[in-house]
Amino acid sequence: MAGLEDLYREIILDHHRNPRNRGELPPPAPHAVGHNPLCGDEIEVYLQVEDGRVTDIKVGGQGCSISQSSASMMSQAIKGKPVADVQALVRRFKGMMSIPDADGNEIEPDPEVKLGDLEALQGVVKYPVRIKCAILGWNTLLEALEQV
Amino acid sequence: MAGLEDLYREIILDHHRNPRNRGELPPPAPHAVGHNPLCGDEIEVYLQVEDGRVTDIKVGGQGCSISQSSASMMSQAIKGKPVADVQALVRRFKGMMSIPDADGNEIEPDPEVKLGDLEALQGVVKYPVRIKCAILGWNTLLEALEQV
Amino acid sequence: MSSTALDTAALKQQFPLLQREINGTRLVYLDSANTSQKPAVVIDTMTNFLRNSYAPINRSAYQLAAEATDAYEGARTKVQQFINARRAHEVVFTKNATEALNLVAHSWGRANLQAGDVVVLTHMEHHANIVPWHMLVAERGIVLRWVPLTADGQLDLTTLAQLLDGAKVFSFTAMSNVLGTITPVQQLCAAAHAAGALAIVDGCQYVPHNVTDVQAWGADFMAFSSHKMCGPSGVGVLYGREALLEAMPPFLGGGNMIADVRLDGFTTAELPAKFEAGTPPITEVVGLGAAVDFLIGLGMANVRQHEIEVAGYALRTLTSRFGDDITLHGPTDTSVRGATFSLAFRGIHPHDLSQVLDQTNVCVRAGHHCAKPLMRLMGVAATARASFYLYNDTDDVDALADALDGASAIFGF
Amino acid sequence: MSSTALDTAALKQQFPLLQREINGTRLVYLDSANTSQKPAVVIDTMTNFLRNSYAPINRSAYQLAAEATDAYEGARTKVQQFINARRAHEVVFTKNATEALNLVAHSWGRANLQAGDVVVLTHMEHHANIVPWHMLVAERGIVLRWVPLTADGQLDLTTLAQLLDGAKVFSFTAMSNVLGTITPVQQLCAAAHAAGALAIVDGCQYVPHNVTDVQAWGADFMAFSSHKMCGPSGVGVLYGREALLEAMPPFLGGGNMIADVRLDGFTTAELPAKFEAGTPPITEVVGLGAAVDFLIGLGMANVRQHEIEVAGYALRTLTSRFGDDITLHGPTDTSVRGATFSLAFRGIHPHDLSQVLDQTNVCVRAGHHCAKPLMRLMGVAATARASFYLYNDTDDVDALADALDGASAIFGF
Ligand SMILES: Cc1ncc(COP(=O)(O)O)c(C=O)c1O
Ligand SMILES: Cc1ncc(COP(=O)(O)O)c(C=O)c1O
Repeated sequence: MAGLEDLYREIILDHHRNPRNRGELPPPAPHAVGHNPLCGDEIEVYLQVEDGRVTDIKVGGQGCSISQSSASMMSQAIKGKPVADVQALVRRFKGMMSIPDADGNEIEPDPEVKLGDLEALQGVVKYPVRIKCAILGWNTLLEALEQV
Repeated sequence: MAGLEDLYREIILDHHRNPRNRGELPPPAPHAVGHNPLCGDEIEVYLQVEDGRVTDIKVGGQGCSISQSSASMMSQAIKGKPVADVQALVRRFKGMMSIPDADGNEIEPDPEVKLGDLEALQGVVKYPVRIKCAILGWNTLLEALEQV
Repeated sequence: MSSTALDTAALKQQFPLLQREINGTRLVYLDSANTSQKPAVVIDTMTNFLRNSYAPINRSAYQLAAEATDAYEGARTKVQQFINARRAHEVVFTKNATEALNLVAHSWGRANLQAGDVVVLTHMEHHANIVPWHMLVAERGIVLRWVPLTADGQLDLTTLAQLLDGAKVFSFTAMSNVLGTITPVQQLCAAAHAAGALAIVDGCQYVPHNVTDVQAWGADFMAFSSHKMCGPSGVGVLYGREALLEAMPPFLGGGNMIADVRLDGFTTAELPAKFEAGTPPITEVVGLGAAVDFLIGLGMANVRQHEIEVAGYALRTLTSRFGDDITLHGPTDTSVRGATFSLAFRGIHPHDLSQVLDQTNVCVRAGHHCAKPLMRLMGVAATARASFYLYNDTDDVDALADALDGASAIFGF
Repeated sequence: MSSTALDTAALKQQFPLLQREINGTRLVYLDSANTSQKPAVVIDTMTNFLRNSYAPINRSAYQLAAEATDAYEGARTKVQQFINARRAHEVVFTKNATEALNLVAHSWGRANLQAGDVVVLTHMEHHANIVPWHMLVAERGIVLRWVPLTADGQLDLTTLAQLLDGAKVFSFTAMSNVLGTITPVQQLCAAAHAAGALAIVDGCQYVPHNVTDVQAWGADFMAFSSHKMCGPSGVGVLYGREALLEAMPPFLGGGNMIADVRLDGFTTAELPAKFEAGTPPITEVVGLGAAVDFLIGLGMANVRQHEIEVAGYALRTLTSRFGDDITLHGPTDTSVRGATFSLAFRGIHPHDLSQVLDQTNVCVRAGHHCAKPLMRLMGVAATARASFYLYNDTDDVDALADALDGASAIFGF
């Protein structure tokens, strides 16, 4: 179907069918739940952070292909990374999704931060309603990080 | 000015300038106050009823030429009349003003009931906003009669 | 194809938006349970009013204002007749059905409900008929009871008498916006009254699709929205029995709803002004009047008959084409359902499904449809919902089915 | 004649209704303080939206709905910029200014005001900024204090500090709809804050006529209506500081304002959805956006300058033509007044006056203008009010004066 290939790239559908890092971590692992009230999507993020580094992440919840694959790709991308790099990646990803920063300004892409597979999600920007799906996991991640 | 002669007939302006039966009656005379919240008009009616007959009526309050002259003409028309005739006149007058009865039906003019000078107020019907002015005194009269 | 009851080919022509093509494909609008499209006669009425007759209502003596007042109050009389209310002032204009239901819960509720008082709702209510009562639970300590559903998505009335026992209010929808279920309104009102409870009907999904008679129902209050019945956004209706409205305290305070205001207090105006504080949606009420005329012109019995035919065709077509790959929630008997279908299709998430159908301009809604408690009971977070209205026909059902086929292709079936 | 600031001859052409002739005479619309006429660009925007783009907002994934959402949210951003709010979600769409003020009194008020708490109002408030507080007097036992007026109809601020002492709220109009008085909003907000009170501004009569900057004012809340500023009926605006809106409980309950609903309770959505329950006035908000664009195109400083000129001309003309036979209420200094005039003329009752002026199509309002406490203080039951807007010019002032002459003839002077 014309036009939709940009949204439903093969790698996205793959993460949707076979989500990575699925599961939970036992308390007291930092843990957050995110909702998208519009479509009922729900994502749970569990973290293990040691010496300023995300040593493990598990993702739970349910939702559409975009929210689930975005969270799955996110989990792959951040596992093992220092928290500072994770923060930078979140910022970079939100920038790609055209989300402004806290002051309402556009986020300039930082060339140092590589998106890798996540670039596949770029097509989402053309579908504003789906942007919320794509960033749901990322906002949930930020919430979980606040508990560290 | 074209069109307005129907509304502002000379007899109406006369009653407006020289209102009849103006004043009050001391308690315990039946007494009611009517308001038109739209224009701030206010009419007070005081009655004296003896042996089923309105032996005296006084009118107070302030407002536009239509509300004041209608109340003034009303006071002339009912003074001395049996209460039953007064009720019939109210009904006849409301019918002329296109006010439906309590069941929402049109009031048929009763040929037995004569309007006399009050016919001058017929022009009001063409100005729906003013109908409320014209019947303010009459509704206040009904309220006062309920206290008899 | 048109049904026997309505000439949809001709009807579609009357809805400018349905003529719109996106990327050369015609629009198949299947989201009328959310909000309906507007016929040209409604749009034109509003445009003409704005160009030639717009003026304040109620408060000014000049002719332009008197005409506008007549147009506004004329619409009230049309609505009164449309729902067969006894008196025009039993029709109160609000901003939407949500405000209407809040008005009842707030004004009647706060004046009449105490801690421990029971309000009965059903499991298929829209948030608009839940949250205002939740607010009273939090504030007043009232108690909610819920009428459960049968397996095919109807109200399970076997325990109704117990649920209503001692209740003060029974508030329920006349038709579910998720399942399409039509409830036995008259019977439910009678049951409420037998228990000494008030009967409040959420008519949002019923009034646009069927003959409405609040007196035959015996409803005490009934709420619905203009925008779902071919009328403009920005206006809703609360019907209330005169005696109830008279006895209730006002809701919003301000201009128009007062008889007098002093430095130390105020007195309220007569009905319906008492509940219409501030400048109302003047143009929108006039537009609603035109929508009512339009619907009366079609005949609401015909609209209902048409939707029965379309619903039947949809049930047959989707089931025969997709078998077990499709789940259509709600009753299968068209005599107790409207033409609104929540569906699940081959495990494709509703949000994805809606997006993919949109590629062929088939517009369906995905989400919880403002009925999260029902969603939880159904065990889903969301559904896709196709809702048909008077301008939809069997061709639109076929377009939906074709689009579903296309969705399978993308998600790899 | 046009003023130096606006080309009214050209402007009038843009308002279809002002082209209307009744009995061959042009319409002289002098009731814009009540509700304003709409320029073609607003009407056309709404018509086009209804014909080509009408769809539900926020809840559906298809393109038509996404476009409608953009149009709706785009209007919010326009309003934000128009009043210089810091964030778009500080702009909440209501049905009118009355609902906006009720929302504050109800949600903020019930959460923050106890028996004995003081709310300060002024003697020139509209019922919309009185009755909601009266309701809290009755329910909560709060106490009202009133800022009095000077002889020329300005706020008498000599005792303001005492009045505000210990107060929780100061709620006041930025411009009187009866007297035309413009109040020193920034100074009043500062005085409120110095006393530890919240500053609530009724901007209904100010925002349509002047440059508005809620941040420069320091306002905590500000309410106004679309229909008085060239926009459609059915939509109003509540501006609120983010922190206040965040902390407040919701007002109306239902769809869109929730994050979650369960059988046993609910949680609210983020701003601004939290305060926009149910289907909003979609088309009307889009129309308001067009009105804002229209006003920005003219420049609000120009609108204000124009109205100063018209007001000055009206004061000079009416005084010189009628001397002591006319009373113009309110300030005579155009730097502290808008172009709204309540007047008394040769003892003719305002209702009669309005009716007679209407014979020459001069539309003025007669009544208490929803400010009965002020009327009582002025010692009148009603006034006639002529209010001029951006499309009125000095010719309209002359038409009013001529019509007043005609009225004298009928009532025999
Ligand atoms: C000063 C003032 N405040 C509040 C209002 C109420 O506005 P609305 O009727 O649009 O709610 C008005 C207008 O009627 C007004 O002039
Ligand atoms: C059953 C039902 N009740 C209430 C509502 C609320 O209507 P509105 O959003 O127009 O206030 C809706 C529609 O959204 C509905 O479908």
